[in-house]
Amino acid sequence: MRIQRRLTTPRWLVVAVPVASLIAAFAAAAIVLLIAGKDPGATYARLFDRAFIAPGAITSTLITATPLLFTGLAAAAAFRMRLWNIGGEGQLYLGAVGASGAGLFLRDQPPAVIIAGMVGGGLAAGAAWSSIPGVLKAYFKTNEIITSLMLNYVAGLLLTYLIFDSRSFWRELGTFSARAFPQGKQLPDAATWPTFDLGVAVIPFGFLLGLIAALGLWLFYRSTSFGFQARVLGDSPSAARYAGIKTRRVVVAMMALSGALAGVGGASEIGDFRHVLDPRGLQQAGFGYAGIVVAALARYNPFAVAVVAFLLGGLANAGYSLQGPDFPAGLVGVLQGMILFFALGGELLLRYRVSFRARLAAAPS
Amino acid sequence: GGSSGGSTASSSAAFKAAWVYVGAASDAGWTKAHDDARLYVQQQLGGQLVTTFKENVPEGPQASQVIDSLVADGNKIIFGTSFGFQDQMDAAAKKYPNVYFEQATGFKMETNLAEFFGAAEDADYLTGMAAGAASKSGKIGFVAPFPIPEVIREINAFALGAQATHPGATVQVIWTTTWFDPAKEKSAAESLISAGVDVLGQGQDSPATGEAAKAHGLKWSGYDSDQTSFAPDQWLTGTVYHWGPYELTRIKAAMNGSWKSGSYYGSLKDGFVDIAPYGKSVDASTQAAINAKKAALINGTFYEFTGPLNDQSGAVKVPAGTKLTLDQILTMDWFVKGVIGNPKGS
Amino acid sequence: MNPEVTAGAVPAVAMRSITKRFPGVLANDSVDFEAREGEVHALLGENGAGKSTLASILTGLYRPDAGDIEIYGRRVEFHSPRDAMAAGVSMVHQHFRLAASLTVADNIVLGHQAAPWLRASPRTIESQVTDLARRYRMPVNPTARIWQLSVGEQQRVEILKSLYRGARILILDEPTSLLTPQEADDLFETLRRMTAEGRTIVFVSHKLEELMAVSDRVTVLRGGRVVGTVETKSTTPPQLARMMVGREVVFAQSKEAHRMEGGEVVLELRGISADGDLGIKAVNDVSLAIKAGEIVGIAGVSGNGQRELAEAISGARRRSAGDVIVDGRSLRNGDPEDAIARGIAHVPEDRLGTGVSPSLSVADNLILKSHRRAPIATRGILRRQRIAANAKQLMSRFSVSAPGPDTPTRLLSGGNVQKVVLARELSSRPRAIVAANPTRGLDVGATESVRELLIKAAAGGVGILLISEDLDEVLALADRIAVIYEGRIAGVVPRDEADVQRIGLMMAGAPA
Amino acid sequence: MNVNDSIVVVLAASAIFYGTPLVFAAMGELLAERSGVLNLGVEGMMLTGAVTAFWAVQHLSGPDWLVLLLATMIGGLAALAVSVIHAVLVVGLRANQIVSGLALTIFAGATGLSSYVGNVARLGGQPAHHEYTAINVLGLADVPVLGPILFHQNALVYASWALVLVALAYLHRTRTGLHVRAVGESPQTADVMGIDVARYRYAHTLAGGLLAGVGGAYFSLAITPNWIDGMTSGAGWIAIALVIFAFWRPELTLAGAYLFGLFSSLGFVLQARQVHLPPEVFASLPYLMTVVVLVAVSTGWARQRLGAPAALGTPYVREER
Ligand SMILES: Nc1ncnc2c1ncn2[C@@H]1O[C@H](COP(=O)(O)OP(=O)(O)OP(=O)(O)O)[C@@H](O)[C@H]1O
Ligand SMILES: Nc1ncnc2c1ncn2[C@@H]1O[C@H](COP(=O)(O)OP(=O)(O)OP(=O)(O)O)[C@@H](O)[C@H]1O
Ligand SMILES: [Mg+2]
Ligand SMILES: [Mg+2]
Repeated sequence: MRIQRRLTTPRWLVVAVPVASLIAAFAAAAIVLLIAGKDPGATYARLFDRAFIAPGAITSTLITATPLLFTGLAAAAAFRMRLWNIGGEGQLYLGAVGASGAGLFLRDQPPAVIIAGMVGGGLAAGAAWSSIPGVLKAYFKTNEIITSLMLNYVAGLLLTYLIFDSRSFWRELGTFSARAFPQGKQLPDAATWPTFDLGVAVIPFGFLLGLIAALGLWLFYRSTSFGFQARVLGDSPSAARYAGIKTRRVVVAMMALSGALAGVGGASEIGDFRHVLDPRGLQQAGFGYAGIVVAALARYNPFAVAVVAFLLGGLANAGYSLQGPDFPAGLVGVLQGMILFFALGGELLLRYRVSFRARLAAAPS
Repeated sequence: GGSSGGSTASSSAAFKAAWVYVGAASDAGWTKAHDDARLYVQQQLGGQLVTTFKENVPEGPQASQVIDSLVADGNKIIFGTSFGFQDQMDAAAKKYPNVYFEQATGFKMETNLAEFFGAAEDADYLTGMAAGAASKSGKIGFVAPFPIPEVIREINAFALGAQATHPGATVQVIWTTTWFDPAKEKSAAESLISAGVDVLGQGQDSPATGEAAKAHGLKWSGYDSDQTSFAPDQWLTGTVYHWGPYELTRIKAAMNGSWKSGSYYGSLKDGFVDIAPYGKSVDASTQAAINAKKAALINGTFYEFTGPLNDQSGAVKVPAGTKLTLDQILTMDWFVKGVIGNPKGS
Repeated sequence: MNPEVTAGAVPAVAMRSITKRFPGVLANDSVDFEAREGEVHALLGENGAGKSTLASILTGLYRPDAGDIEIYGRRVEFHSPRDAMAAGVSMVHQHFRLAASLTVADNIVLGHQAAPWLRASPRTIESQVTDLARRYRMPVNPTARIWQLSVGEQQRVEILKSLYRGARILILDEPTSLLTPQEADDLFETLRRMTAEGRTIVFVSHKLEELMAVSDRVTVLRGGRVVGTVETKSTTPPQLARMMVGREVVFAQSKEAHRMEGGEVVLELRGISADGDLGIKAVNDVSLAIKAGEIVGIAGVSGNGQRELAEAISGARRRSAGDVIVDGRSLRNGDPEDAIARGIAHVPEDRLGTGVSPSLSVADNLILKSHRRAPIATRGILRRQRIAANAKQLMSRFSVSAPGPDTPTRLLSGGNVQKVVLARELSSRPRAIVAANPTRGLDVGATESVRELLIKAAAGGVGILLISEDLDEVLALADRIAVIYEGRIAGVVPRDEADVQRIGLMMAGAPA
Repeated sequence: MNVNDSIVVVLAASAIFYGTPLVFAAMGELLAERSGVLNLGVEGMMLTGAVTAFWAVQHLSGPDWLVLLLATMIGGLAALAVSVIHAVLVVGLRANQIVSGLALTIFAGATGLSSYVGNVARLGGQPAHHEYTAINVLGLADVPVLGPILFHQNALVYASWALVLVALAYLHRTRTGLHVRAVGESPQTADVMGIDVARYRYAHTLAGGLLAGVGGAYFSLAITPNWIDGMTSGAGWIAIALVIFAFWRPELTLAGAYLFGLFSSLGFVLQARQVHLPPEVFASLPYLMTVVVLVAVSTGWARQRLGAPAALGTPYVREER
């Protein structure tokens, strides 16, 4: 096999390859299902039904797609310039802390003020958290993969501390139920983010915010001087320095931007769905890690992130419908992993031209 | 199709019941105890019932999705098995008035949402008795997840039980800040061993504490389900939940339409909580003493949280003759005398 | 040089109808090439003519799309460099192939299959390497790590590698471009010793004088095709140049001596020092003043601090001491943005790595330095029409040939990448230009036009610091010539008084 | 009190005990990275090793040592099989190494393949039929101080020491070891020197999988001899951090692993000694210390001399430039 880099990628391939990868993934997964003794047809029918077709399916899918959209954008923003921020998980937690803190603090304000405060709180807290690996990267050249990952664990412990082991501002101490089992303070009703009922589906405010963020990110990279600097730095650090770009500043700012996006995702978790800072549920969901996968499958394109987040949200949502006594949760992870592998493998066809050639006679020696 | 539908049988006439688990059905602890109950119920009702479960369900909005999907599949009664599902169960109860919801651990109720949990502390007292009797030095260790009332009251009952068989016994607590992380739990248990304890108890969901006990030749009492097999020589006994019989009656009630909401606090008497079979190192006289206390707890002549009870500093917390109320037990945030550790954490 | 070799004997290398296509380029088009045993056979051609490609095919690194290779008359098919090596063919690449973190000895024995499974003790290998180095008079320290060596020393390691595994056919791809004249002479000496042993050398270069001195025959490539093969004895440099370029070449192109005596100083270096990448002082107390309209040349052998000097001026590298003064005011240390804002243009040595952002489009690279300012950006928003207009205008003014302004810059040929850099730098209305090896690797046509652009800029009142390892270029363009050696200015001479011999000695470290 | 129960001895012994799976996993990652392949799927591979090794001890019979040996090998081989996916994607198909590694963890990790296998084979809630127990070497276990630390550990601990020595000798004393270093440093160079870059990368990615599997088996056969979904709880990630931390050197990897082992028990030991701090502070120690040490090693002198294999994470395509 010989592979050569393509000069340009034909437009049709950009669409055809992901679609073909997906089909191949489902075909391969069908074999796994057959081996596991399941009927692939029925499984897929149920998968698509529960993800996108059944009454309320899209509404359900959006519940998972919304945080994935934000963490996907967070990863895309950073990965696009080769900053490997895998701390979206922790940044989302911090965003939830910031947003619930703001919501509680502003509880007596009009809803618009509370909601704006929550978005701002989530954004600021997420950005602050991701700035830690950002600053370490910029000033000490510390590997951001590991630092951002380690901070995920610390962020999880911080959540636990705030609700389980301290008398923090976030913890409910008054009610009987909360004295029996530690809980966060419930946010006021005015802090509940609006939803938009389109009939076929109920769109959470956070999802719309995420779409706006996707547009913003696209414009940022395309049309702002700062986005231009980030693109240059991502492509060639030495060219960036040569061009007078303040590389450290851009690294810190881009990490902060990435964390801010994940942080708004955390804010949406609170404002759209949870209405209380809930340390366990947030940690169990693992949106931060899934967001990286979303970004990768979307090839860091913000609009594609929205599409992929929706599809993977559906897959996750329908995954619960599939599992049960005869269909262990693990098999769902196996299917999801296979889709990723095929999507990744398919990328090769976008970047390289692959040709096969028989080996001729062996060389003399 | 039945297989892809994720149910154990495909009879469409059968009544459908579902369980929502926070962990993996195979966790050898909390979730396994629930899944044992599901299997028990299934076995009791045979073809009349179809059961299913969803495992590793995160608390929060994803739980709502799962419940929606279970309702869509035709389940008529749904058991939530983690405190964190309470809000979603409550919301679902409002949304689906024709479905019965049963929430293990919690407080919210609706006409179609009931709560159930059990007085594990009574069994903990008995487990503590076994631990006290097994201890030579009177120094007992306890590996505990989080400093929260549910755990604190169990530790207190355990300590009181230990002191009943070994006057002056102390119970040293280590907080792991995790419900479930076997390696951490084992390491926590070992730190207690190095601090000089000679018996271990636990409030964790995995048998890792028992592994530590086995490695160091100590006695051990477990939690959640019968864990004898993990360290048979170390095993004393342990607090166990039998969720099955309660759930069976509830499902039967749901099937014949007599289901009523309520808040159930199961007891030794109902067999809802119990102690696991004794290990071989619990001698006959200790067994007899424990059995006698168990009988007294069942017939109401004994209650562990009866004054005088002193707190860690020795100050009287519950005067002689006074019994703690259920509310006081449910919000307990102090340790009885003899417990070493900080009920506020660390 | 080896009189025994006769035309009738079986050639050491015979390549027939070799064709190799890269995406968008036909690098070798039906090339026929033959080298006789014991000769030095030069391969000559402009930049991009396909020399390295042909050589890489001969060493099994690239697979030809068509064509045959025979070694000593036997048909071979190389699937990898290992196959070629087994047949006795080895190559010193234009871009060195050395593992920087390994020692010299390790690099030399790397991949050598005859080596025992358990490595011989480092000392044994080191003594072997030392012996070999002595035999071919190429001293290196076998325990040194590659990153500690000068390029000249790295070159020697490359050759020793081939000798160590007993290569009978050795290909050298532009081996002298980084050597001092003295080092180059030593290399030619070594090559003679090797041909005397019956080895065959394929010598790739576009330096005519050196080919005349070292080779027995020359094969000339142009645009991927063979123009012809000639005996060195029976040809002349102008004839070779004509074959190579396809037209008559103007050799000398020089600037009128600077006449604005007493013109204002636009760029002044006052005692600047800077450290290299390894933390060792690379620039040592350099002082120079460049007047408007003047070209000051810095001559020196690569690795004597030229790159660091250019970066210390442009702000890409922090100075450990000294000041850079532009129009009487000092530049902020380590801040390229300040240098850009104050009118210092910089044509860096490493064009693709530093001068442009390779994956970005030509249009984007043309605004690399002006992307913050009006008219390209207003309030932080890029103005796309203005970027497009800028690209269109500069591409036609500097005749950048590219499929379009949106083409990723890395796909351009070397000369066009250089033009993009120059277009951007010259169009920024600089006060001074720091140009490092601006014509290195360019074909004659491109070289002509770059030199013209620099001369025109100087005529327009810009001060130019021309850093070049090509002494002829410095002699042709500079009004004054400063020689740099080990980070210090060894002396400054006006062009009229310049003496090639003396400058050569200064470049090699002899006291002025 | 016996000196062997003193805090220092207890901590040292448990640092080694809990650090050992990290030695295996990190050494595997080190080999892969030395050849230029970054594999972020360590967690998934460890869990695969844990579940399959446990399956093996439950289904094989024979003398303890034989079953454990076979089970450990089965765990290693299963993880190796999983690492083949990563190898094919990144070496063969030149996929992004970071994303592929993450996908591997999703595929094989908790709620993935390892969980599926454990559930289908009903491995949960059973004690191991065979397990690694501490060996009293030459009866020296009770020697003051050194006894519990060095002479009373399980067989895998001793195997890990041998592994470090073998890895050291391999990388620095054998021809293939030299080639690996060259492939990770400059695949272009290795290629022209006749070294098959892809073959080396495949081989070392798979070796990395094998060792990660053994590290996983340590969890299910030595630490808590039973199988539980997700039982390595993050050790795979720590192993990856360790490699950077240890400058890609086997001997430092061993030291680093023990340092982590120490951090993971330090919090509990301090708590047991009545040091009052929120438990989360202790729990976050390993993570915070990782960050601090990484910052320390990434500055100044160390970075210049001991950096990552230069080609780490970059695919190699011969005819590309
Ligand atoms: N492409 C990139 N991706 C991620 N980080 C980068 C990139 N390029 C540079 N950096 C980071 O930016 C920081 C600045 O690098 P360096 O110190 O070499 O630049 P500098 O020119 O001194 O910076 P400044 O212009 O602020 O003085 C480093 O920490 C480096 O890791
Ligand atoms: N790996 C490659 N991928 C794509 N194009 C290539 C590759 N190698 C060479 N080319 C193209 O093939 C042509 C011939 O290149 P080659 O390197 O052989 O030239 P050369 O004669 O050695 O030039 P130079 O004087 O710069 O060394 C050029 O157009 C070059 O851009
Ligand atoms: Mg070339
Ligand atoms: Mg700087």
